[in-house]
Amino acid sequence: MSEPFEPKIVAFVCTYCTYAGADLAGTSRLKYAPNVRTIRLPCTGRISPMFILKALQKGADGVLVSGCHPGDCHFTHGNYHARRRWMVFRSLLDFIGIPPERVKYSWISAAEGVKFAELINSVTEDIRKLGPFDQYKELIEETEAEATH
Amino acid sequence: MITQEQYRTRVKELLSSGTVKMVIGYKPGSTPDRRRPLFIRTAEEANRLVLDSACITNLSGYLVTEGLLSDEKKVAIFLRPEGIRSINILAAESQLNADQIIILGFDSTGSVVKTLDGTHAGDFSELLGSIKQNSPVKPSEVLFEQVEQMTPAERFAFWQEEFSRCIKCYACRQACPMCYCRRCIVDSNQPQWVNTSSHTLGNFEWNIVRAFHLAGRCVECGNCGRACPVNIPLRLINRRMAQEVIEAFDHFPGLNQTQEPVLASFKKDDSETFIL
Amino acid sequence: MTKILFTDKLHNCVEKWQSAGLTVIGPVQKANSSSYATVKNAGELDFNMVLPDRSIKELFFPQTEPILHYSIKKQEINTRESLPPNEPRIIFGARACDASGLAIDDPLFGWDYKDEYWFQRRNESVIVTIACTKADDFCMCTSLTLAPDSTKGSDVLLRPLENNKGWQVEELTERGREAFAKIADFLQESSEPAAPLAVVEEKFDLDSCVAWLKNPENFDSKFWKEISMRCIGCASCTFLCPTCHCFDIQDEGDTYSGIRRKNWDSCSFSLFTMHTSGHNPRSTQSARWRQRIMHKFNYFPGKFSVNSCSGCGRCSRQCPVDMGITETLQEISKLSQ
Amino acid sequence: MTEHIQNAPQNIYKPAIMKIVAKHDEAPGVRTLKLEFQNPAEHELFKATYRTGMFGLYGIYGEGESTFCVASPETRKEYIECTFRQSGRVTSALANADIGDLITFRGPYGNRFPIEEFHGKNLLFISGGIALPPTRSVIWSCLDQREKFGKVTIVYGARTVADLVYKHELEEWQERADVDLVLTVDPGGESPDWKHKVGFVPTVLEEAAPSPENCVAVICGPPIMIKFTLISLKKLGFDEANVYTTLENRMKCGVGKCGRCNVGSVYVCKEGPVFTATEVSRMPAADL
Repeated sequence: MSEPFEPKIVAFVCTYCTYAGADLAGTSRLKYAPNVRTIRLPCTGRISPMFILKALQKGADGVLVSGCHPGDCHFTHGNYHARRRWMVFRSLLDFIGIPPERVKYSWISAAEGVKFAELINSVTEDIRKLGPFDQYKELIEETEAEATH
Repeated sequence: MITQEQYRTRVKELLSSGTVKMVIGYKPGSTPDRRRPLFIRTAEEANRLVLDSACITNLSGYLVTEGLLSDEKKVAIFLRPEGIRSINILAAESQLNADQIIILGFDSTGSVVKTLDGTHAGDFSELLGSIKQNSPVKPSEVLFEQVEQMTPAERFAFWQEEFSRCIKCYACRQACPMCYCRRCIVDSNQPQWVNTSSHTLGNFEWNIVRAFHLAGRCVECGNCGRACPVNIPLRLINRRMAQEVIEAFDHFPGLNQTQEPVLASFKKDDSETFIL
Repeated sequence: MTKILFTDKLHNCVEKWQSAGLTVIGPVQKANSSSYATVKNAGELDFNMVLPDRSIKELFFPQTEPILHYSIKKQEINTRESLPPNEPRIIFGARACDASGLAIDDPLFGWDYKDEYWFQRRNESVIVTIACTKADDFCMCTSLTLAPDSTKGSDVLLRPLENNKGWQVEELTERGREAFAKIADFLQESSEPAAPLAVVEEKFDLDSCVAWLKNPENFDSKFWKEISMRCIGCASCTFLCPTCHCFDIQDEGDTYSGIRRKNWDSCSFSLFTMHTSGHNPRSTQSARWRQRIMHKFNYFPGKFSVNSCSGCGRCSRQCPVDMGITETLQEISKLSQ
Repeated sequence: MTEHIQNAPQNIYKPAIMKIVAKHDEAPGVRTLKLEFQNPAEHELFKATYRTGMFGLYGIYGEGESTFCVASPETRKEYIECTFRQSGRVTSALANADIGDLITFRGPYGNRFPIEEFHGKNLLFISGGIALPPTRSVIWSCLDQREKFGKVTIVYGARTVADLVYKHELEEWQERADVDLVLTVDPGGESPDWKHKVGFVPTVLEEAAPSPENCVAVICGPPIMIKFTLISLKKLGFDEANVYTTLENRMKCGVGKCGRCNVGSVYVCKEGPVFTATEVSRMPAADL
């Protein structure tokens, strides 16, 4: 019997809004799926697409990036810049054949503890439905293989 | 041939009058269909120049060679419209002063070469504007359409096959006028974001990073694809990115020197349908 | 009368070799690019190309390969060496330049310290070279004292018959004889004549080039700057070269586990020689191109008595700016006259 | 060099594991690590092959390997000492390693100083900044068998007083009656209580004016110092053949395969790192 698939998800969040929202979810004792590993960054503007790619390359099945709502950025417009980048990056992933649905984007403010918990649950469910990211996993295995001819 | 003669005369004038210190053009290559970049500094050398439809390489990358323009002297360069767009982007990104560049513009249809009127990058804005108008938003290439119509899994398999051949020789990067970074992200090792190994996983990483860094900046001159020694159809990715930036942000790279880099600017009402 | 392998029997031969446990490798055209690749059957082999885009080097010295796997737990480091598996193979349809290239690099990988990654694969491979009946503008084996039918580095030499009917078989080494003994049933004695070899014109006078390179005065010649001005500093020439052997050792992983790998590297990259201090002994592209030429035709032969070039012409054929060894040596030929 | 072939392990790229048993900060950003072999067989191999002048590749898994000399002398082979400046990826990781941590070592590689040929001769050591470690290996090799050599003179300079490395050993040499130590710092680099010379190494060397008679000089330092020191030595009457130096270049394999350490036709990793000034003068200067 194989174990049911539990997706591994990496969340890159900004410290001012989404991380605070996650904190609120925690202090409010809201329960949500334990599949997400959260990495805190100063701003969504700091979340280079490289990070997303790296997470997938290290075996993540899905990635979530989240920050302040438009207009709320602590650095005034970091999230506006990020939004453009994500837009283009999504279509790039799609064209390369990496399902863009594996990467989720959201705005969550410091007050939205409930939204955070719900989002994590829904993202986890979505990724669970997509199944493990086998295509990359196979490539990872290939790089870990012994010397061949 | 007439165009070539006109330009040879013009180059002689530019060099003998001391207007420019160097002219970057083309000379015959090792086979009849190849042309080599040529750098000349004296009027006597002007007859070595050739100009015909086989002159395809976008030479603008040479302009950002370290030290070339630092003496504030002028350089003349043979450019197709894509090359002129490159100059605009390089100027917009503060990599060069467009006033230092004398453009010897040309274009070709079939084997016929025609001159483009203008001296500085700014003189071509009308032409470039009309190119934007006449370029289809969606690339019209059979292979492109085939890739678009594949399922994601098929597309992944397609690129896996293509990228598995990549040897990370970085010819695509070196040939690209937009890849001017003195230290590319793949050459940085603290931290080492991109590993140097060219296994398929690493090749995906490199090619995705390359394409992303060129999104909204690529003028589709095709230097990268021609440079690739294993013939990866890099143009397809670049075209997809070009399509994205024009559809999403109405951005056609290299129209003029004041154009803001599309991924370093924003509008408050940019689309965010994909955000949860 | 000579031994002949007829084309229609190649299918049987490939099967026979495979059932004897040999991996069969040969020139394959795939997705707009060609290389030496493992084949399932003879139909995949393509003998029409002049030579594969990628050289035979990668079968012996791959672009990236693991050296060892490490894992670290507290005060304990575990490593697992990763040597290539023992897997005999036959490379059917090598070009003479490629096979020679392997022989050229043998002393380099073997001097003093033996590189097992290279030699294990060398020892397990039977190289069956097909003499060239076609050449293109970039082929230059004859300028390097080699020829379309050079036997250097090969275990068997096949000479094509007219109309792709088959090949005359010339077994050169014990290893070659053994491999062809396995398919003896499919060989025939015949007096069928061989097709004429490709005519590869001599492109430069090697001796005068070498003499010019050896003259210390020419080390600082302005020629180097002129010839390499348009070099864009990619590694396409070095990576496709059958004899370029430079590599890098890189760790991929983190402080807990990962892989130490041997990756191709190139003297045309500025980072190749860059010191941590920022000092770079070869700081300009012209110094790097000079190093490549000097290394191939002056330094390497000084050490190993053989030029580090087998004349495949890939460097010139694939160069994004149409440079290459051919042009450089042609220009040097002119200078030295 | 046949000894390598007989003893070489199968995989020439597999390093030995070393434990850090001591560390010492020499100068800002400069650290010495004392390393001990974990595998007796590897230690035996090292003892059988190591001679002063040879170098090794020190590494940390996950970061890579970096080349520097073995700073401990051939007369003390129970351990390895290495001194490095923290600057790149690997040296930063090495600098962050603690006592008890395990690191990797590959070597010893390269050629050596022909110390037997120095017997009965006067010795002059000239060194600058972070380049004292290779010289120090020779110095201790000679001081540990002091009776075999004549007069020993050491000229060592650094940019500032703080940049002098092996300060405790400098004191020790200072106190020894059988060693002449000349210390100097660049103008402006002296501290208020600095009692030694102020000036660049070549100038100080010319002032000290050691006799070239029956004397061997070993110099090691940044390229610019070597260049001017060689001129000074010539002025003092030294024969190039009696002047030794060690070169360093970026290396990856250490065993003459990877191709990056070449200076002209010389593979620094195999034919060096120790060269006589005569040999260096034959190399293309542009490649150094």
